Amino acid sequence: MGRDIDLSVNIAGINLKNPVMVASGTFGYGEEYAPYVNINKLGAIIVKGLSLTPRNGNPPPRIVETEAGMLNSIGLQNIGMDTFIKEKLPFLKKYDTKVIVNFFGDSIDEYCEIAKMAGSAPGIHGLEMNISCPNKQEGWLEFGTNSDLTFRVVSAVRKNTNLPLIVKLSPNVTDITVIARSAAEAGADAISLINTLSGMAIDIETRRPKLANIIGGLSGPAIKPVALKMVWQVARSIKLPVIGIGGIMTYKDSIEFMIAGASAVQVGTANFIDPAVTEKIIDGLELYCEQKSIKAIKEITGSIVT
Amino acid sequence: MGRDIDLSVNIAGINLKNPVMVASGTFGYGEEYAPYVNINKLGAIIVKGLSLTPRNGNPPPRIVETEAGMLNSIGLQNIGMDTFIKEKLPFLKKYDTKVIVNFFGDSIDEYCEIAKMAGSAPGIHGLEMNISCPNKQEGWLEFGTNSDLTFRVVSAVRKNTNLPLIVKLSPNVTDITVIARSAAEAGADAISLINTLSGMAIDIETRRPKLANIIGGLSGPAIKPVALKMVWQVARSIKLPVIGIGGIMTYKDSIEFMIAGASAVQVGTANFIDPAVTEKIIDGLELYCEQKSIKAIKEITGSIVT
Amino acid sequence: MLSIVLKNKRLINSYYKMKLSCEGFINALPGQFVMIKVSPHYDPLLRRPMSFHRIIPHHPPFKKGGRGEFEILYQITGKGTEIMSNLKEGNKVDILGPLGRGFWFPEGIEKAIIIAGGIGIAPMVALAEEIRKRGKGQGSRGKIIVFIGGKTKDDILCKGDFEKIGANVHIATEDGSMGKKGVCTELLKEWLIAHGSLLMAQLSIFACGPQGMLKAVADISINKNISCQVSLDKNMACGTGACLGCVVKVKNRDSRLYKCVCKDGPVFDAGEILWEEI
Amino acid sequence: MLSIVLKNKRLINSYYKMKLSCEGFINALPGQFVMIKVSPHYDPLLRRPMSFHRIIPHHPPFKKGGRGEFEILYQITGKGTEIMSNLKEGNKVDILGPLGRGFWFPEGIEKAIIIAGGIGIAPMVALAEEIRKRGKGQGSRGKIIVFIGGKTKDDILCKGDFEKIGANVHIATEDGSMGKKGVCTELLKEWLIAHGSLLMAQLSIFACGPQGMLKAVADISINKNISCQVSLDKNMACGTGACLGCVVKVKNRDSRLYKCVCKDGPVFDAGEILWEEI
Ligand SMILES: Cc1cc2nc3c(=O)[nH]c(=O)nc-3n(C[C@H](O)[C@H](O)[C@H](O)COP(=O)(O)OP(=O)(O)OC[C@H]3O[C@@H](n4cnc5c(N)ncnc54)[C@H](O)[C@@H]3O)c2cc1C
Ligand SMILES: Cc1cc2nc3c(=O)[nH]c(=O)nc-3n(C[C@H](O)[C@H](O)[C@H](O)COP(=O)(O)OP(=O)(O)OC[C@H]3O[C@@H](n4cnc5c(N)ncnc54)[C@H](O)[C@@H]3O)c2cc1C
Ligand SMILES: Cc1cc2nc3c(=O)[nH]c(=O)nc-3n(C[C@H](O)[C@H](O)[C@H](O)COP(=O)(O)O)c2cc1C
Ligand SMILES: Cc1cc2nc3c(=O)[nH]c(=O)nc-3n(C[C@H](O)[C@H](O)[C@H](O)COP(=O)(O)O)c2cc1C
Ligand code: FES
Ligand code: FES
Repeated sequence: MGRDIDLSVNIAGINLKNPVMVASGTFGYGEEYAPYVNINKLGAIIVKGLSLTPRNGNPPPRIVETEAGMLNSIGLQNIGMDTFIKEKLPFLKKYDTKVIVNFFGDSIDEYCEIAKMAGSAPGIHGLEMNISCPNKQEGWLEFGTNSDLTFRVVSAVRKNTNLPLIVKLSPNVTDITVIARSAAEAGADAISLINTLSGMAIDIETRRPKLANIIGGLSGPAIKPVALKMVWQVARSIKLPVIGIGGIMTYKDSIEFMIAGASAVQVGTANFIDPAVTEKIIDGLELYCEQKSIKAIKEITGSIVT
Repeated sequence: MGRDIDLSVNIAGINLKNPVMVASGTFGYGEEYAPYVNINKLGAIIVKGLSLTPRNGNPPPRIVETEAGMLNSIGLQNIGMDTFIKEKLPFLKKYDTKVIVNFFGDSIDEYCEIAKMAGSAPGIHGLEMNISCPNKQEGWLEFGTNSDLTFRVVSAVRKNTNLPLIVKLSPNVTDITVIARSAAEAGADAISLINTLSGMAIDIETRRPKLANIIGGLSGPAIKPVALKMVWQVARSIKLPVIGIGGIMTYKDSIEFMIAGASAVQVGTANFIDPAVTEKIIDGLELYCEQKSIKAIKEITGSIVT
Repeated sequence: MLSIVLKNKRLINSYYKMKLSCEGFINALPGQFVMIKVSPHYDPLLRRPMSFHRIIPHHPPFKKGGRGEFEILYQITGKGTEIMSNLKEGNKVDILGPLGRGFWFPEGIEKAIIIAGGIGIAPMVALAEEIRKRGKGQGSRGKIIVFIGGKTKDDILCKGDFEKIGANVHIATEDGSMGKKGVCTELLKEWLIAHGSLLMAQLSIFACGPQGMLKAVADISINKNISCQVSLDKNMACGTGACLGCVVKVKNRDSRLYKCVCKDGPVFDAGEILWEEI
Repeated sequence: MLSIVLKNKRLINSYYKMKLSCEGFINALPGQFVMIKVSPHYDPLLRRPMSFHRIIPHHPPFKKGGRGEFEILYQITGKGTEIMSNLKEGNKVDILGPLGRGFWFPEGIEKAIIIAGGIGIAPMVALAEEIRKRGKGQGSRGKIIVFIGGKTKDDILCKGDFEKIGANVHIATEDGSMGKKGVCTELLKEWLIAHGSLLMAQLSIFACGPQGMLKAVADISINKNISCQVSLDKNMACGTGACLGCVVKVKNRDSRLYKCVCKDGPVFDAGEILWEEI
């Protein structure tokens, strides 16, 4: 198959061999899926969201299937930056793929602290800030639902790292372009979107929420139209590269996102259904380019005809 | 089947024989589905959104199927209030069900004008304001995405009608409870939610949006978790009755919404898949009550156990 | 309405024919259609529109109430039709219909011209059978001329069905593997030239197929002033006129800009459609 | 991995047994499971976890590479299992596995006690066969005691399978329609009292079934200090430890509050689980 098709993309200064990454929280720390997918083939791995210290996450039940989607309320369970660097990063370094650390904090300080730690750990190629987390210090308002808070937390992190900095946006906002612009002005190198939509499910026998946490995040094919629309909007309104996420199951979905304006994509829930899905997507992208006589995949970014 | 189960609910002063209505835009003006469903059995019919004068709507293609959902960009095509009252209302009056007029305008004046017309047309039992429409006079900002605009348009309509007034909310906002509270303070009698989520789809062969209007509204089972969560949030934060809408396909879905806090529900996209779905839902509600020894369906509203 | 699959077989390549039975009589006209829910789950969510390919209205009742039977002819083009192709005899499918406005039969017609491209042939067998049944004047007994077009010979379906009822069949394929090389609208043009002595008012054209083809047929008919009906194809959600999703722009006669393909059509007078904006 | 349905038949009521074949050998242990994608569409979206009911590891290769065969035993409880029940011989299904940590076999065991409620019986046949194969000391040759519980006699499955390998089978049904009236954990208690002279360290309990039952078994085993393994059931998304969706609270030994049922289990030492908060 077409050796001369250039699948590489550069996002925020990170050179990816292809635009297909695995989304945070859906691929563990890489190890879990190593038996099922050729990790060397991936554009990048975004690891499960890390905080400064380990977190237990929410009580179970934590997942519910919904129509063409799923709700999760994992609650950001993670092993903490320290343990990640000591125990997981060495494994990931063995592979020829980029490692991007997804992280979050309760406070601006915590965000900055993690960014600093990442900067001094060789083998981390970039950072993805998850700003869909409540700000403990200022009334639990989610960073990512407020443009001022977004600006402040992103600028603060920017001052504390030279690593490529991706900011991942929450879709649960009135106008996502406003938040994207704040992140851009604050010094982000790229924007990724979307995180999960807020959702809920109820057991009509017990009248209890199906998730112990009551509310969870909706992901999977169900949310694809919403994600695609937001990617299109953001890509039109800022100059930074945009990474498309949300319900991508096939190479066709990936291409929709790229045409809408994404420079790269992340595959989340689809990994659960088919651990080798990313390999298939990468092959599909190549085939698409071949069939359409596209020399470099980056040409299709933003090529929507309206 | 259990004659002694009381399915009736009172919403905003309208007595419904049961809590199941058909959602605006998914049941035409009633005639279209008359051959397929027993209209006398319905709690209420919400007619296709009406404006002061007829509208042509958006160019086709106007609908796209998505995973467990569909996008539409009908663009509020309608025959206008006048023609509705003259040509469609007489037909609806023949049935023993409540008729609720869903309406919208480009300006606050247009909203008020329609409300006045509805007040003087016998056979209209209530109004549902669709505030997911851009305000032509003030920068095309959607009424329903701004709490101030919401307050202004709802108060203005309130001054122009004595009919029960339901305000239908857009889900495309950061905090739907803020908008709900504005509508409540402005004098709404009930709140219905959700309208469609903004979404998009792209044809990867032509690189064109699949909808001529580029963006459309996502409905169907895909959005149910999002709708349910918003209904729960709003029902907790205001005292008015709440009408749950979004992805309801079965009586079980309806019960989820009622447990979450809805006093009644509207069935939309499901009508397309099964025109008799509302009858089945009503029978299902009765059966559920019977099995759980619930005497009156209204008892389950807000009975969520957390 | 629950309907039972009586037969479902592949004809060639991605083309299939399914025979269905349902309680009560199917009182359908050629050009009308059903909406099929191919699976009880929500992916795919919407019903799929399928034309009546053959209508067998009065089958001897074997249970109380009797039953109707009909056939559909379909092509696998996506997940819905893929699922349909896996249905087996005895499986139940949920159908809604008959829906829409079918073909009509102008008075005083001597010759009926049927022209179809690809899977557009599906409703035309029912149509030809109905014309044959109605007889002279109402669709022209004995004088059915059929033009079928397709990419290659495997896309030419139902030739035998038309011949069986005595129609005169002309074929065009893009690769020339069957009939004339080219498109069937060219055949139609040539035929009309060759039969220039006919009174155009005694002809009636019935067309179904891809939009480009329909537009070409409409052009020809409007030019020559021949009555012409086209069956349009639009994505549908409800099939009943409720959602306003399937509209087509019409020449603004009665102040309505759009009509619904599902309810006002799918069959339209070719002169009514605003072809420039389709 | 694409797997072929060799057999799929209803046993009784909503209980079915399916035999599957897949390329390559299945190197699975009892208690492990596969995740099945029951349809290629997105409703239902997630794979469904199913235990190995019987493992037939070394089937004579008929194609290059050879193939493994295994059986699953399942109950229709929703749309996924409903779709599974409609699969026919020759259909292909996508499986992921073997997954998880299965049962293990403590040294020095004289008698293996298997206890299962309802569909919890599914992995126990593979387990009993493995114990039988391993022989004395490693699960106790000749000394398998099985307790099966169910609502009614139709919920008692696999009795014959256990008897065939010489196990001693005790049955309890809630309505008394088969065996003793009551729950199988009561039978276990009575048996332990009757066999009070046995060395508890030479017994090993293997349990699978509803959470309430597992908790009761865990109580008994902890009380009497008998080694006890339980197979847990949690909703799963990935089945591989990646999503952290299927967690269960464990007694805080190594500072981890939660473990994954899919990867650290589904089989756990009963003493490890924080039963109060399950
Ligand atoms: C009135 C009418 C009659 C028809 N009769 C026939 C027939 O007899 N035989 C036949 O093979 N086909 C017929 N079609 C086309 C047929 O409905 C589509 O091919 C079919 O819906 C495709 O479904 P899919 O899931 O396989 O494809 P997908 O592409 O997966 O479908 C995705 C969505 O697009 C819609 N869609 C896709 N293609 C079409 C299309 N061409 N027309 C309408 N909706 C489409 C589907 O309904 C669905 O909502 C007819 C269409 C109409 C409007
Ligand atoms: C490790 C393991 C092994 C299992 N082995 C078997 C077996 O051998 N035979 C058998 O009949 N069942 C087994 N189960 C339970 C089986 O997975 C569920 O009954 C099945 O997933 C239900 O799917 P459904 O679509 O029919 O039900 P639905 O209720 O429609 O499923 C909806 C969602 O809930 C999940 N779900 C529902 N019930 C369960 C459950 N009890 N456990 C886990 N997830 C559930 C489904 O996976 C799905 O995501 C096992 C479960 C686990 C965790
Ligand atoms: C189980 C699960 C865990 C997730 N954990 C994280 C996380 O730790 N950090 C984060 O930024 N996003 C997290 N996400 C969101 C995904 O990275 C992704 O944005 C979202 O699922 C939408 O993509 P998808 O539809 O392809 O899954 C998680 C998603 C799932 C399903
Ligand atoms: C084709 C279509 C047309 C609609 N038209 C209107 C409308 O005119 N006014 C309105 O308030 N909502 C309209 N809606 C939104 C529905 O009333 C409903 O809020 C939404 O579809 C979510 O419910 P559902 O998932 O049950 O369809 C429309 C929805 C669809 C699918
Ligand atoms: S498909 Fe709904 S109006 Fe035609
Ligand atoms: S199912 Fe994903 S971690 Fe267990």
